[in-house]
Amino acid sequence: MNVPLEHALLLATAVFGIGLSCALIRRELLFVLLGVEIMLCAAGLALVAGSAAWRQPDGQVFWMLLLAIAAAEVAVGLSLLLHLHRRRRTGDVDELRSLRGE
Amino acid sequence: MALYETTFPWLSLVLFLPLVGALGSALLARWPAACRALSIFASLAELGVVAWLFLVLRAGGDGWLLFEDHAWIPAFGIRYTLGLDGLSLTLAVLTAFLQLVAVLSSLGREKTRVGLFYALLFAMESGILGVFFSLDLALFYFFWEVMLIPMFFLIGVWGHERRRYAAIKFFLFTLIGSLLMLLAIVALVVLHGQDTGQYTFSLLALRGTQLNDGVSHALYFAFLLAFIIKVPLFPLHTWLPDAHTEAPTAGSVILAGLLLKTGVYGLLRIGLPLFPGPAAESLPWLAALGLVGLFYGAALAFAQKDIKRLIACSSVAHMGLLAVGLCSMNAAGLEGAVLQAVNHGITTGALFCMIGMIEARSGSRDFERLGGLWGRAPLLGGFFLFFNLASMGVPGLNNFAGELLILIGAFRAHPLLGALAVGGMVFAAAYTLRLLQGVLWGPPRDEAPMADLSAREALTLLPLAALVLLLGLQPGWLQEVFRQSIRALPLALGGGAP
Amino acid sequence: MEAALPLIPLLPLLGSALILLLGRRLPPAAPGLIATATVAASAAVCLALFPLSAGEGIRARLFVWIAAEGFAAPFGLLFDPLSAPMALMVTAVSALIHLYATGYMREDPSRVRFFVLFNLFVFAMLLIVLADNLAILFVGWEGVGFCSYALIGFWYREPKNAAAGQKAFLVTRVGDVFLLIAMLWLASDLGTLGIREINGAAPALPPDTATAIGVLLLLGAAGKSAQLPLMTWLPDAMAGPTPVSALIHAATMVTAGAYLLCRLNPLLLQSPAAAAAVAAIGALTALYAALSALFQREIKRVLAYSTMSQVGYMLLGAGLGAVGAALFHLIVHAFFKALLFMAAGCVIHLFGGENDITRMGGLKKTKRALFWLFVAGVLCLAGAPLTGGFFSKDAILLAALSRGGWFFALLFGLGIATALLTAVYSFRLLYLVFLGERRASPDAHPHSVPRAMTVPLWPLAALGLFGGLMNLPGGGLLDGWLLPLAAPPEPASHAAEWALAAAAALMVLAGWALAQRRYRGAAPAPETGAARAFRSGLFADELYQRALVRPFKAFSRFCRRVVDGRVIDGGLEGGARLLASSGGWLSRLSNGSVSRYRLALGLGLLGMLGWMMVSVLWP
Amino acid sequence: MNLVAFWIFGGTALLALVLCVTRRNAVHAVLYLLGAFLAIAAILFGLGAPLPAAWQVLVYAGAILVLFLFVLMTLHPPPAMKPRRARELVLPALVAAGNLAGALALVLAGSGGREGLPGYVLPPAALGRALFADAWIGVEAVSFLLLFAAVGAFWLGRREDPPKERP
Repeated sequence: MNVPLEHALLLATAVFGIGLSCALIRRELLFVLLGVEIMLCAAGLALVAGSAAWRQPDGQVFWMLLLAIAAAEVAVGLSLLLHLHRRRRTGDVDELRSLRGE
Repeated sequence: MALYETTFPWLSLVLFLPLVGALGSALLARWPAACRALSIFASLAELGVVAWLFLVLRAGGDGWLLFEDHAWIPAFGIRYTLGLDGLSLTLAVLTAFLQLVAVLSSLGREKTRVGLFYALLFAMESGILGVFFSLDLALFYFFWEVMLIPMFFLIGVWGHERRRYAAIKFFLFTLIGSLLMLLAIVALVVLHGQDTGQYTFSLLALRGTQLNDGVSHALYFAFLLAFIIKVPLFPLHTWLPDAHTEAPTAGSVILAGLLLKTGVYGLLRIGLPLFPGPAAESLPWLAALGLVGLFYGAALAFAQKDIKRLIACSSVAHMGLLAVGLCSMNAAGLEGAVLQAVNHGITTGALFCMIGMIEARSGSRDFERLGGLWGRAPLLGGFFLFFNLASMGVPGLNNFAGELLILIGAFRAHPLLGALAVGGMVFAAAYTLRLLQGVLWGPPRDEAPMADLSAREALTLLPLAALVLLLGLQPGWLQEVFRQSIRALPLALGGGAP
Repeated sequence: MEAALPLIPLLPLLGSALILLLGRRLPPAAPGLIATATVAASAAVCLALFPLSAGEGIRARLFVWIAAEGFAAPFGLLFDPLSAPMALMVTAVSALIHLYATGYMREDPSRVRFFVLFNLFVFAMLLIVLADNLAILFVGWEGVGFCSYALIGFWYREPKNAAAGQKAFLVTRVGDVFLLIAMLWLASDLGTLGIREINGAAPALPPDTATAIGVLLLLGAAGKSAQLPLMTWLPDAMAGPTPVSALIHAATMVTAGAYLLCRLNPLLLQSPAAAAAVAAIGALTALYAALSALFQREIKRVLAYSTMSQVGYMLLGAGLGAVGAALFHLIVHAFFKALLFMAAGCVIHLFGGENDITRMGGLKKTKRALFWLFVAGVLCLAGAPLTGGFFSKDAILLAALSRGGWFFALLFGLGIATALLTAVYSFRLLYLVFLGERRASPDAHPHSVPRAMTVPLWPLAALGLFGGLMNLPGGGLLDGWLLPLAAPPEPASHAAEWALAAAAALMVLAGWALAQRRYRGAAPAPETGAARAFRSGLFADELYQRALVRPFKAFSRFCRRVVDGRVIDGGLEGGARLLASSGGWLSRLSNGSVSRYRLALGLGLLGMLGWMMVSVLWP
Repeated sequence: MNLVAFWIFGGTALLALVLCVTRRNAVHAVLYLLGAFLAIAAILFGLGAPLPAAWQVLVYAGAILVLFLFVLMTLHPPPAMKPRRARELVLPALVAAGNLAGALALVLAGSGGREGLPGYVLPPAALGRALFADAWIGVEAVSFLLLFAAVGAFWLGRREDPPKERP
């Protein structure tokens, strides 16, 4: 599939943008996790595109590692969500102010 | 090069013997009695070795009396170089002697952690000796810093009410100065390296570095600042009254007797020789600061409410006069300054011991609660009067000998400087008489019988009194020891009319 | 025999050390006896060596005290025509006063400390007299200062006494500072401190240096001899025991200043200005002190001001270059003033410690012997004809008269006026204390005075009265004796001598008449304003207190509180506080809200992208 | 896979993502995300990465999103979605837009001009060899990561009974 690298990167960047905005804007921890997930997926996409462009397997090798990282991240993220939900009855990120200190 | 080609590392022995004492007393911490016995024995041993060296080497010679040189960190050109000449020999004997006095004066009066107390004392002694012996700037800096840490804890743990404030203030003052010095040392070494291709920290080698004017002034100022804080000269002296007042007796004795002299020694050995050009230019300023310190210290001392703080401020005045002697840059002034360094160590050390004794008996150091001590403890009063007379500069006692030489040197350097410095004598009398009035004379506060000097206390004070008299009547024998080494220092020795 | 010279000063030192070490364990009377014995022995040695001191005298050099490159201060003693008579006088009078003190201090518990200091004082005084260089003289100078401080404040339980001692020490130390500056100047210019070498090399000094050194020496002497402007300490020094006043503040210490100026007379005469200043200060102090003495109430303060006045005469003599006359007056004055002080001690003892002469009187009836002794002293002090005082004061006035010139005539006038006033206040003393009816409260007073206190008075009275033989006008023994050292007085015409003698006698008679009319039995008049002014020495004390002492105390408090407290420490602690507060500002940034952290992450990313854009798009 | 197919899948992925991000209901969001992942899997396949594409479907879509759903289901009261006030949106939106613009500008500016490369396909065997021969260190490291994540998830997720109520 002779898709020029720029197009692929363009797509990856767009996906990354959406993921970032979701992570920054949405209030709920769930959507932050989703945002991160999307960003990771965008990165994966860029990696594979690179591998295709330079004809090297490394991109895809990294993609596999990235996959594992994403999985680990989700596992911890969701358990955090569970923990938060049990303790505070809410998924809202801004509720978490106990570190404020003063 | 050494006068005596002994291969036995005498200097290292003298340097590390106190550490043995430190280690011993730290280990024996749980048995205070054994700890005290060990401390006395260790300080006596140290004094014995140094005194023996003094007797053997005092004939002197122009080169180094003893010299040791081993590689330490070859990568940076840092060598473990120790040298001993008349000047450092004299100060080493003073160190060993005051260490014994400090140990004797604090037996039984250390409130807590007896073992640690003596361990710190000995560690500090080793640090001070290191400063006096080392000829390698890195080694010098190492001991310069090592010296502070024990004193910081001595003040911080065994001090009086405001001890933390005083300890931190003391540490910060000296640390800032020495950090600047470290910077200057490194810069000097690098510049020297670039210039001659050989990177070395050795003081003797670094003396020859050619520096352009601006840099040498800057480096000189950094060194000067570190030493001036230690001396202390006028604006940078405020740590001294606090540190002295809050330090335990032993701490004050060592602080007044030795730490102040490391500043003077630094100037003489390192500061002035390394940068003769800028040094010559800075002398008038140093003399002016010394003079201001002389009068300001006296005025400060006069207004104190705490007798220990009064004596601490008097040290500011004495060291101011000493700085004037140093800046006169002629044989009489310099010899007077070094002699005065020893005298001040002995007299002020003795006074601090006595303050400790007075405080132990009357429970307070405040003028309002003291008075009429003469009637209740005549022997204690007698010694106190004797040492105060010495500190006031009554001829026939030791301080006068030093002061006379300093005044002659100062007068020869500049008549006005000499005349003003003499004026300081009146103010010295003013605050000393106020001290005597407050402590000895006047009606006794309460008629409770006060224990006169105990045998141990008398044993501490007698050698001090003997030295005060001996140096007062015959300072010549000590001057001979360091006369040659002062002349050997590459200072711009202005002679002036004989 | 020559080797015995160091014995003179060392004997009292030995006595002092002996008493200090053995003091407590000896029987009560022992300290006094040891002290008196050592001083008497020293006097004997002095007498024995006296003939040797003719001409060049003998020198002893024991060891080098302080030396540096180009400067040496050896411990040397010089026993020459000037120092020999002085040493003899000091040791003789001290011996008598020590004897008196054994009686005076019999009941005092701290006798040991008294006699240790008393002997130490004699040692220090002898150092001044016998020193062959200024360094050793300075040791004695300061030693004497310390002993007077310790002895004035002897009864230290009374803060007032200790304060008086402190004041004496400080004021004299101001004088010592000037002396030390003169010494330094001489050391650096002439390269030596030896007295004989200085006098020899004096002509080599440039004139203005000579004047400056002369003035410095004058101020140094003024400090020790309680002359203007450093005189306020002497009246308060009367707080000490009477033997102290007799020895220190009459015979020896106060005359040290005059002795110094006599000793360095050749140097002083190098600059006429300095010599004139010395003479002027002497004359002025004489007048000022005589006036103050006239209105004093306490017997010892009268004598203190009288001493100040008589030492003024000695300075006048020294200033005129009449070393012989000055030394003559010094020695005779020591005799009769010591006598008067000791007699005053007896009087105070008899009136049960009462000092105020207005509450005495009528002692003649009960103590006839003491009365006649006192009369002898008063006659010498007033300068009655044929007494020692007459001849010595006359010699000085003759020197002033024969010098010529309006300035010295003025000084002569002052001298004569002071002579009149001296006569008045001395007879006033006699009338108020011994004659008239007894004004003291009649309760029981001790009727007898210990014998040891009266015995020494007799020889002093004799010496005072017949002291004149030592130096009769026109080529007296003393002038001849001093020939090698000091120029002989100009031979004045006989007519001038006789006229002056007559004038002096007239002054004494007038003084007596005035005193008799004023104080014979009349009730003491209420004190007028002027009288009170003179009684406090023209408020000199308050002036110094307000002009010097209080500002210094304020300045030192200012230093402690403001300069040290606020400026330096304040500055440093201010810096520390600034650091701490800025730290606080940073910590508010991370306030624990997750959304703020997310935003920070985003910003960080934005920053990186921005930087990459810049480096990529605009290389 | 020519350009048109690429952008078809790309477009659908973007659309799905936008919808996912803006949903109020969590489950709908996850489902939209599922759609996006499948589209991306197709693109991966197109870019010559058959194994990754398969794993994308299996792991990303199959495991991770299913886990999301699973967790969502266990939260009895579904997490209440409080609307965000517009005012709070401004700054994060600006930052996100800024990043997006920056990245796009970088990509467009740095175009290497390699259009129309012939298809490059990496057979799964080659990928496997590369993975376990050359990059075995990465695999080991990642395995550690997974282990820690498992422990962490287990510790955080365990049920304290009774759950301590903290303020």
